[in-house]
Amino acid sequence: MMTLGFYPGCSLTGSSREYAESVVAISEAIGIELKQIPDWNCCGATAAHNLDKELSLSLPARILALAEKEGMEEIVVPCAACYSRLTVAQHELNHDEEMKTKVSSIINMPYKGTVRIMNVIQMLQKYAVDKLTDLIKKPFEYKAACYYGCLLVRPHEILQFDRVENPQTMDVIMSQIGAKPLDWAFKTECCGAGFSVSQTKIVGKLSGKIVGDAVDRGADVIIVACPMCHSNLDMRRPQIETYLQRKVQTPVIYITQAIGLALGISREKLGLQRHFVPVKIS
Amino acid sequence: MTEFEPKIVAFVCNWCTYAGADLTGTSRIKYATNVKLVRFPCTGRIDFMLLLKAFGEGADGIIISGCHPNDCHYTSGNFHARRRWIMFRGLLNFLGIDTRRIQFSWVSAAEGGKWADIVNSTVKSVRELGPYNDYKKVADFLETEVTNG
Amino acid sequence: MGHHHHEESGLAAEVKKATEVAAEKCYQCGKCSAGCPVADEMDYTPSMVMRMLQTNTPENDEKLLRSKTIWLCLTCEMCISRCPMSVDIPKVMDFMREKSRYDKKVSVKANDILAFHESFLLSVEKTGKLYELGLIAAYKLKTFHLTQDIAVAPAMFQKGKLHLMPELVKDRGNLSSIFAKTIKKK
Amino acid sequence: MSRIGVFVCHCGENISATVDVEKVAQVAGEMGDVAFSLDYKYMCSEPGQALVQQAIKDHNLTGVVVSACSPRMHEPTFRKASADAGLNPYMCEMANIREHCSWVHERSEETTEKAIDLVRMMVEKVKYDKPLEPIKVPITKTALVIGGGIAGIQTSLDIANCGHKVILVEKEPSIGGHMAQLSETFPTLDCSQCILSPRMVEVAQHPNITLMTYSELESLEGYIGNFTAKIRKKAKSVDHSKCTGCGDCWNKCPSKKIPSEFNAGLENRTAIYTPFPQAVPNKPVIDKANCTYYKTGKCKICEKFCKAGAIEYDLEDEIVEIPVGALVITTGFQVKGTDFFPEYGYGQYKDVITGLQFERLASASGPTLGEIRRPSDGKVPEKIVFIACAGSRDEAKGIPYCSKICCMYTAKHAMLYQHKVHTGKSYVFYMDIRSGGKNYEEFVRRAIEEDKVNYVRGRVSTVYEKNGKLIVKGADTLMGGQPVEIEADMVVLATASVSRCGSEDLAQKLHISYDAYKFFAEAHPKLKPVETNTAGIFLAGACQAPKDIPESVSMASGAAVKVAGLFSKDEMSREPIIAVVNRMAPPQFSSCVGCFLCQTACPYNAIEREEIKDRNGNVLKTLAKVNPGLCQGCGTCVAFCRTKSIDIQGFTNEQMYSEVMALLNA
Repeated sequence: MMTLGFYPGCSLTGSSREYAESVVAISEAIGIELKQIPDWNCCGATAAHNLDKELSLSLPARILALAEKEGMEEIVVPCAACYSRLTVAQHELNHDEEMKTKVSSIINMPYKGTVRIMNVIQMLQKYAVDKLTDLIKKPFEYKAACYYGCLLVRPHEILQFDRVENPQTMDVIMSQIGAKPLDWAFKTECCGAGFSVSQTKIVGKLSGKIVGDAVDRGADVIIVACPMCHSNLDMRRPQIETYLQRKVQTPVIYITQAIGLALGISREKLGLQRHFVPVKIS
Repeated sequence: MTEFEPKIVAFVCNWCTYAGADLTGTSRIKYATNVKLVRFPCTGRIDFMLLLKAFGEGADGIIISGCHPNDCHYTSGNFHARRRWIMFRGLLNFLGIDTRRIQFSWVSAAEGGKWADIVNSTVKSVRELGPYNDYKKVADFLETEVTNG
Repeated sequence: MGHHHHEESGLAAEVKKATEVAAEKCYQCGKCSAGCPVADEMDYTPSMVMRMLQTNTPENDEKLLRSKTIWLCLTCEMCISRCPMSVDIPKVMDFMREKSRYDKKVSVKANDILAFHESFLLSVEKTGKLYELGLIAAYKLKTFHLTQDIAVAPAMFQKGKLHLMPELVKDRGNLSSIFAKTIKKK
Repeated sequence: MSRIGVFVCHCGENISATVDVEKVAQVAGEMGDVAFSLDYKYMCSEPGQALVQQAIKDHNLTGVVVSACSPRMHEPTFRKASADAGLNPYMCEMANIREHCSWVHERSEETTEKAIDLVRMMVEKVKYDKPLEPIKVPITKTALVIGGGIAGIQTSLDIANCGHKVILVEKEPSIGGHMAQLSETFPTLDCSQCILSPRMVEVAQHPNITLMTYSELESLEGYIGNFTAKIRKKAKSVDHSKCTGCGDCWNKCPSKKIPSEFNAGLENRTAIYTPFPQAVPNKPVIDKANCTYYKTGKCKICEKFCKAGAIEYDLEDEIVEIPVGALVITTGFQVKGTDFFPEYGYGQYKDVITGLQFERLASASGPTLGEIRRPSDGKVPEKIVFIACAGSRDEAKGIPYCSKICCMYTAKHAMLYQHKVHTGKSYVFYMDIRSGGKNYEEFVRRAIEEDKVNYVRGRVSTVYEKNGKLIVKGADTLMGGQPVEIEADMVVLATASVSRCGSEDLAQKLHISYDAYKFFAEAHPKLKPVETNTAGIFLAGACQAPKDIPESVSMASGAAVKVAGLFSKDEMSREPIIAVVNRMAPPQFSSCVGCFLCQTACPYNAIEREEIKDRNGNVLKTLAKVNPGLCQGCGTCVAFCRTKSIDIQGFTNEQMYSEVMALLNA
């Protein structure tokens, strides 16, 4: 069993519990113990960088500083939004010594900026790819539309993860567990992100285009790796249906849940009962 | 107190860097007045005793610049220059001369902007190193050790 | 020695100073507007925003700070990822939002969006984390959208997605000092 | 003691705006050995040159320093003027106070001081200048033209028609280049092949032209008038002296799935092939990499069917060595493929094609015989989108420059489409319309006004495929950036023109310069557009920068005149900037000790051994000796010489030391 640092972020303790549950479940299955960063705080999400730049750098810096203090070299950040905020903040501070010093004094902690930040897909690529095939109990034989959203791939110069147009990393993992990943057009279009509460109509439209294209191309399931994307595509399904003017039953699940199913982990342990659009696949 | 203005001599080849510096002018890109160019047919022509001489005469810094590897107008002069520079660097270290005072670079005829950058960065770094006063040592060395090869 | 120094003023100059994004880089190809998911909702499309900055007039600066556009930008980064001149529009938007709020010029049409962000940060300031129930409550109070999502919340409770009580960061003093030194300073 | 004249140029205001030229002239006048100085508005003008000449005579000058622009610009001008006034031309030097001073600094005392330093430097150099005599060398009156596109064809014909021999080398099996691939040409819409083919035939039949297709330059040695080119003639596997070009071989060849280069991948060809029916020469070669026989040792079907017995599998590459006096490089350009565009589908959508592919579709000799049909299903597109500036003017993609030809050919494409598909709708997404050229703007207006092509000013963010359509997401920036979405049947990308792959290697073989995008560099952007920095090597066509047919042809004729001018004499003068080994009175003869380190350093094998013998033939001393015909004056030997016995005329040790001392001891 190896141990990695873990930053769940706020959503994963609340509205996206099932993502955390499934991340922990499959990590266990592949022999990884996830250790939470002690006393972590919110990354600031969209709100902070919208309203105050220094705040948007300080909140992630506090998290990373705590991880450093704990001696963590690598941390897993499943939420794409947190992953993006943490990585972007680390990048900006590493390229601006003055700001780095300033932020260190704001958070009142030493900050080096050396922690390696991984999203769940990177964790799987690094620690699970060679084991995964052997662990599969029940291949996930569905047509899957892998939806990456914005925050996993952009800004590419900073994240350096996958290619920016028509990314493939999730598709590769999904085909490894038996799925047929679809070629589709909306892999990296925005779902409406932080407008989930404040602009539900826009979310209905943007997410509607995404769900619509996936369904048109015959998707059995939409695979995500971001709680914001998930809640927009899942919880905002009524608004999506209003936009599309049709009923759409296609479920949206986290990549970790899909893997969990393939590894034979129970639906409850993966939190599949927590979705708004019922997940009938197994 | 006025800022120290270093004297810097640039030894450049006619085909690449001299032409590149011409392009800097044609493009009206500005740079510091501290650097003055001496035109050579090729960096391969640059005799490193000349560099010692330049230090001996009061240069605070030197730029040597020619064609990129493989782009030498004369096939291989720039390779010779580079090889000699590596040897010469050893000699400078032996003499206790700070090798940061010599900037070795490649600037092609198309790289007017790069030339300005090199001039400005060299002026900046030599300015930080301060005036070069150890040249007497070099001059002595020139007199006694090297004159007979 | 040196270059010509023009005294630069206006919003474009402020943008450049704060973000290093030069408005004059934009040559108005419109690729940003073509790919922007919310361009059709905006009062000024992203390429138009860059053009307005280029005009460098107080009128256009004012229009930008009072625009709905800056609050509609989702920071999805599609524009910059395809921009041939690498003009970082999302950074410009962040800067203009921040300034618009501090200068009290936020468009009334963006009230809901701002209310959400502020409620969000309030929750983070008070608890250190996002307290979703608290966020929704604060948002409702700010916007009077009292009945919005009335069906969603019970379902969320039922699915175990909402906590009644917030999780708290232990070192809350540290958190409130971070807020005091940043967003509350101005 | 020298008597030096210093002449300071204002260059209109180019110098005088930032440099106090009067002061420069005045301070120069006070320098040691300076007998005369003045400043003048335009030194290079006729009255300016006359001033120099008058001063040489009046003041009996022994040296001249013209303090003006770069010597790369006007050194020949002033050396000639000096020579005309009776001064040895190599006693004239230039101080570069424009490119290296006035243009790169603001007006200030420092700038003027620097100009004075640069003048002082050259005054010191002139003191050590020695009269030199140009070297006479013979000229080989054969030109080597590399690249058989329209530029190469034109320049070859022009040189050959002046009565000189030309070797035209083309790496493909046929000449013709890109022009042979085009359908019709703007702005006249005449058929490209119809105007090109007669010239291709003329090349093949011209008594002064030797055509070497399927051949490439291996190496080049020598210098202007006296180059030696090694050319690799790739094995064609077909004896062209026997082949009748009947076509039995390619009709029977079983390897039929090789994407045709000529048809830009829209059609396949066989392993034994001619690129297109009008090829010159119209005889096939075997593409060994794709031939079943070469891959497996079995097949030989072409041999069985060849009635002429022309197939020879054992032919090997041949390297020929040819003496030539000049070269014209006409290797052209290439276009980016659709795979260069992630946002337009990475080249995966069959119906997203390049402009060059569209040319093949529109061409009567193309895969669809000139009907516009989309590659995926052969359907005639009802809606077509053209995207201009695809990759060009795109810093993020590393191609910030304008490809120049796309505006015009895109207008032509849209027009051809409208002519062929009357019910069709065409859209052009563009940023600017660059139609500078005779009848060009009128042509674009015709596309818009008469042929009803819809021009939308904006770039396309993305293209994706759905239900057999291509969804094009663009914006109309003349409508404030309003998004525009078009469901198209086909999309044509006017992809960027870039330098030919391998051009860097070729430049290094030729020792010519190239720019940041690997286009070959002209000697001067305005006044020497067809010359390179290497004397005797000229440029024509799109290998220098993207350009259209009329421009390529004019440049080709320009280069031909340069070659013909060179060949109009039997011998030429070369700059005497060469190395010499010093000589002294016996018994020393020279300070050279005969170590021959210089020989190891010389890239031109120009250092020979000279034996000094007494009357009885006994060798007294062995010295290094420079062959003035071979020496190119790089001076590497000088830096290698431990005894300072070898020196380079015009850049002597004395001169270089004096320049450095002048700069530092102001």
